[in-house]
Amino acid sequence: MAEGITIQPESAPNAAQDQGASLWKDSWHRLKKNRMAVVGGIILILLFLACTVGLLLANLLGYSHESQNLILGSAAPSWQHWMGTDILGRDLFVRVLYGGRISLMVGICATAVSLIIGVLYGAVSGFLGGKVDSVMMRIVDIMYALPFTIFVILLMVVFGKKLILIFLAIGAVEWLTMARIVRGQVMSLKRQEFIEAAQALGLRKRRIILRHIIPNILGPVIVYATLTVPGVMLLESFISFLGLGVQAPATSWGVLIDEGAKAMEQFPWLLIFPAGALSLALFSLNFLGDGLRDALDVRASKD
Amino acid sequence: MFRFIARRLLEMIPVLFIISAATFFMVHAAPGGPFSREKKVSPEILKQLNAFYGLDKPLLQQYGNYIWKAVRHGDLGPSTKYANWSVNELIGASFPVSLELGCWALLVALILGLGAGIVASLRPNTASDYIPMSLAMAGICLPTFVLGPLLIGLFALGLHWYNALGWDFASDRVLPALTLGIFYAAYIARLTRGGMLEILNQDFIRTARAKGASPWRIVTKHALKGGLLPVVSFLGPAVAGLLTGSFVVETIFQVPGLGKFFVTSAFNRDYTMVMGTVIFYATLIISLNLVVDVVQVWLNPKLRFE
Amino acid sequence: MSNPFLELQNVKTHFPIERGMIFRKQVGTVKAVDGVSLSLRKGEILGLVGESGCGKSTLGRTILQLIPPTDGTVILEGKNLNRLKGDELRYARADFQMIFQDPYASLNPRMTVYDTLAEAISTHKNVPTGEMPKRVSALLEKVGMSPRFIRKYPHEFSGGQRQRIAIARALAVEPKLIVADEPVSALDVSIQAQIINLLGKLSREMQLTLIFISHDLSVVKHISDRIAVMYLGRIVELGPAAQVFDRPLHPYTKALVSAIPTADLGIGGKSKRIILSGDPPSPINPPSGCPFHPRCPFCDLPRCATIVPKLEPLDDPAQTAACIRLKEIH
Amino acid sequence: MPPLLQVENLHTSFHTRHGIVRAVHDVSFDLEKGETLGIVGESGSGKSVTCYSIMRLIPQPPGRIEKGRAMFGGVDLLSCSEEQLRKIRGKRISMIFQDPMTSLNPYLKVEDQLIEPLLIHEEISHAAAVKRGIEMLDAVGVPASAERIKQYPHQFSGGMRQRVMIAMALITKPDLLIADEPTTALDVTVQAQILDLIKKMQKELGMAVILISHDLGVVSGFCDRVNVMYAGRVVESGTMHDLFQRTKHPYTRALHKSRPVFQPKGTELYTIPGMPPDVSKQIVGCPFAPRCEFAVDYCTREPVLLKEVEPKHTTACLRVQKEGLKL
Repeated sequence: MAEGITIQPESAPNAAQDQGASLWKDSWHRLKKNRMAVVGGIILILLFLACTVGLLLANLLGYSHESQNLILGSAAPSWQHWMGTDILGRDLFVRVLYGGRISLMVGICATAVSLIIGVLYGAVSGFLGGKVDSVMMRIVDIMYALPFTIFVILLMVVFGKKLILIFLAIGAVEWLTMARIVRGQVMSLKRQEFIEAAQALGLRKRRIILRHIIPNILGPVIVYATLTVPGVMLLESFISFLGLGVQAPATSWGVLIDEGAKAMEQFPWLLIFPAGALSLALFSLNFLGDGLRDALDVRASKD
Repeated sequence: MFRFIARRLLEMIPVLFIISAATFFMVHAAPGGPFSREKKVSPEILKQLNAFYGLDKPLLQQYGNYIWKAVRHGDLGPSTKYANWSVNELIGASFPVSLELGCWALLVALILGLGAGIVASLRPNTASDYIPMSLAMAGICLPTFVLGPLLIGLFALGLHWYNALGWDFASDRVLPALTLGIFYAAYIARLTRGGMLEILNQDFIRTARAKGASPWRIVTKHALKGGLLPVVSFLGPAVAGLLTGSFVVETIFQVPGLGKFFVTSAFNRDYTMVMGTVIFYATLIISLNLVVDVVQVWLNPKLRFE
Repeated sequence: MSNPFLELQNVKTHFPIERGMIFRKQVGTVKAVDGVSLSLRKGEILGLVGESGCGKSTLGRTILQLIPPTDGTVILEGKNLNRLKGDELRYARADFQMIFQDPYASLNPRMTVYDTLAEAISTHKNVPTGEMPKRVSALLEKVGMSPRFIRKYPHEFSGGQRQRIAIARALAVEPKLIVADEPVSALDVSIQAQIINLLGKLSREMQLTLIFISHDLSVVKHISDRIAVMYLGRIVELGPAAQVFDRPLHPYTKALVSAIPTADLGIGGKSKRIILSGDPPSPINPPSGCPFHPRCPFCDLPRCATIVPKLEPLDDPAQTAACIRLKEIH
Repeated sequence: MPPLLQVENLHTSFHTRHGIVRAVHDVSFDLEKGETLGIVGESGSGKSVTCYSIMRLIPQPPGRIEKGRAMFGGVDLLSCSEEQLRKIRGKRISMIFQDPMTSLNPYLKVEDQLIEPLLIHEEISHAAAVKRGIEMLDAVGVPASAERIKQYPHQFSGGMRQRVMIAMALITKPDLLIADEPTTALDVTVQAQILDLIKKMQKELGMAVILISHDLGVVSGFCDRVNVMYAGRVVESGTMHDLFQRTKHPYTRALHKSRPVFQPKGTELYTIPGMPPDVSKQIVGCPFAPRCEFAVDYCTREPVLLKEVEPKHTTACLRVQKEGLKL
């Protein structure tokens, strides 16, 4: 490589700083410099607090996502009701907070499900390699060819509209990509000399996986997980849009948006606020994910 | 190349078998049946219905019959929901609509997506990068069922440029195509930017600059082929998704496309229709992935000899 | 030399070339190492030289049992390493270690120097936790680094420093044999000398047997007792380092020596340069007979394309070369 | 007559998160028509950045040419318009790079890349350009050129790719060829072939050559004059003979001495203690002083300039300049 094209300023070790800075610390500093990612992170924290602590406070103040006021009907935003009320006279602000709690929970839990399946599957496939790997990857290929909507709907129709099923259904769809990414990472790690060095030392396989492989695939996994959450939330809202999501009086952003879209012409705030909340969350997650990708220096891996 | 395509087509057969079998047994494993909803059906008629559709036979035999008819005559059976309609007829009637809408949406996605992505990659981290990429981010974050009503509100109810609903006039294609295309456009824009940036940082781009090639020549002749590879691999599943229609868009704009069957057939336990749509979709996506692989080999000569 | 320290008997390492997704079929063989016999005494430094694709790295990894040999045996102190399985092999690894080419890839980027070295020490020995920092510091000092770097991560060091850490890791298990695979080719000239000096010093002090792999004859010449030149999976010349360098026997070694770019102004004209034509052929379909014959300036057809040459001495029994025209061209 | 290329006070830096890396600091040199100049230094010495700056091929940002001129045929390459520069790149100044594996476009046929300089710079039909391309491949020793020109780069071996690069660089018969470590990525026996080829082509076309290398040995048999660079500066410049027989800078001497070829077996190899300085910090005095066995106290204080101490032989060593120190 010609110097100047890849610039690595030789930072002479400084006697005053004998404490090393790990790659994680480096990445953290890089992330902090990325304004959009920081803003995204802060918004996410605020949203999260609003949907948990804020909701509790609202409940204490006597606002509930269930309490109806049929006489009031759908009222425009006011000091009393910041986001107005829906057709049944329920306070929309509280409902958005409540829906947010469900939507965020679905996002996080379903991503966790896909993470567990995907990482295990991908790591096993990549680490074992050979025939096992090609069979396992063929299975993933085949599953990619299935229209998942049908299966999610079947699952919901057959087993009822339970929240836990939404996690499982979405997780069962999203793990495919995660498995591919993890497998690709493990395959390329296996070729790295430090893994060979660990083998030459006579380390046990388990130790090589735990100490040398997993810490090094964590970066891409974190990035991809962050970018999966918005996808999952979109799916949840889609399922809700089909009427298969959480059931009244419980609600989620997807359900609220669906209701809002139906009443858009007369009561536009019913669509604007929940759609805004969802889009804000998706924006923040995507910006945070992009920022993490740059900070952790994860290359888009495709194979 | 010829042998490669032939081998891939042959591989398709077992894959389709596996998919159809998995779907068949999963659908039938679920409790209830296609007629359990219509409560007024007497046991007598139910029995007749089941006999008519062959649902009284052992499962394995049902599957055998189904596959036999499908392979022998390309007949995917009668719909259990829509009396007097066969699955073939239902798909045949609705797919052209989805195909047309999908093609328009694909056009929107490619023009907007590639354009924005290439522009952004030429001057990274400047306004000409941030603006299109922020728009792309917005496109990804706006669910279609929000974007659709928004477009209707703006262009149909507000400006009265287009009809809000329907699929009767040429102008009715605009709003659904936009709604469906914008999400894909946003995704393509991001992929294009990433792919182009990676290529533009390669050594051989420096070689081209050292030869005195103009920026235009560098992009079109040296960078585009490699830079579009990630987009191409995304286009396989994306095109399959576009062509088979979108339930959301079809519902919002009242378009008589195929997309709604992906949802309603499962709702209605329309066994044969579920099977039909799954097999149709799987065939489409496998074929498109084959096309994608061929295009990739054409773009990337290194793959040609492997 | 009744009992050699390390002995290789007709070692072969072949890789199948496979096609197909699930039902693989073999469509060819890469003969990376194709019949190598060698013996080393304790404390000896062997330089292993050849161009890319000649199989020198594969041979090094085969000796260390990182790649299983297709045929032949590797015997270390009377122990047949090929026979070792599972845990037996893991325990035996304390005796032989490897140093890699790329110091940027051979250290786990997420582990501090201390973690890396402590892991290596504790793999084969039980060291009380309290004593570990002392051991790690001692290791670092042995490779010429200050122990105050102990809490730092690999990316905070220069290439030369990283290579020192990699050497320290190899020394941590107190091995008897080290294979160093191009340990200096990723480094700058002035740093190369430092690492070569370090390896030479360590092997003298610790009675280490060292196999030093390099594509650069001039680097190897300085540190080695003997030099083995490899071409397409076989050793074509073997002899004392200075002798191989000053009076190469095999036509390929002659070309290698004369290809060393020299700043020989005023030092006096060397023998005329031999510039080989063509590229090194691929080990997938190696030429018949002597693998070097298509590029050899002394090639005599059809003899050279039919007879597989064996290592033979010219006059000094210590220096041997695999060329059937050895006597004719000297 | 003015020299072919005249570089004056070139300063190039990279603005990174860790500060300003001054990769090239006040470099000046002349190059006559047909002359061969070697630039030698370790990685990070600024030898490649110097040449990339002349061609304005450093990525900007983060790179920035801060100061200086590079006059070539009456045009300042550093300040002329992009369009003017493009007319010179590939037509009058060509370049070959270190790694022939990555420097050729893997997506395009060799033919398209080889004749591209002709299509860009000359009024020539495609067929005629292909004919010239085949002739050029013959000239650089690619066998079966008429068939191989239709192939893709990955079907060529490393040595053959570098030959293609050379053919591509020379197809427009440039006045100057810049070769950035053209043999470093190649096998030992192929290195000699490539150096011989460049020499042969230079004789045929009469162009000037700048050869960048980290290896004094590579440069020694090849160049009329050599610039030795350290920490972004030229520390010594002269003929090969000057540099070896009448060395005037301790760094040149150290570089020469640390080559293993020259050292008797069994002794410790000569090494330069310490590491190159961090060029993102301001350097006062001689950048080599902390590692120099001849350094005295004023070496780290006084400003250092390149001065001629013998005809056409310059050094940046203060002690040589002031005291006539013999090395």
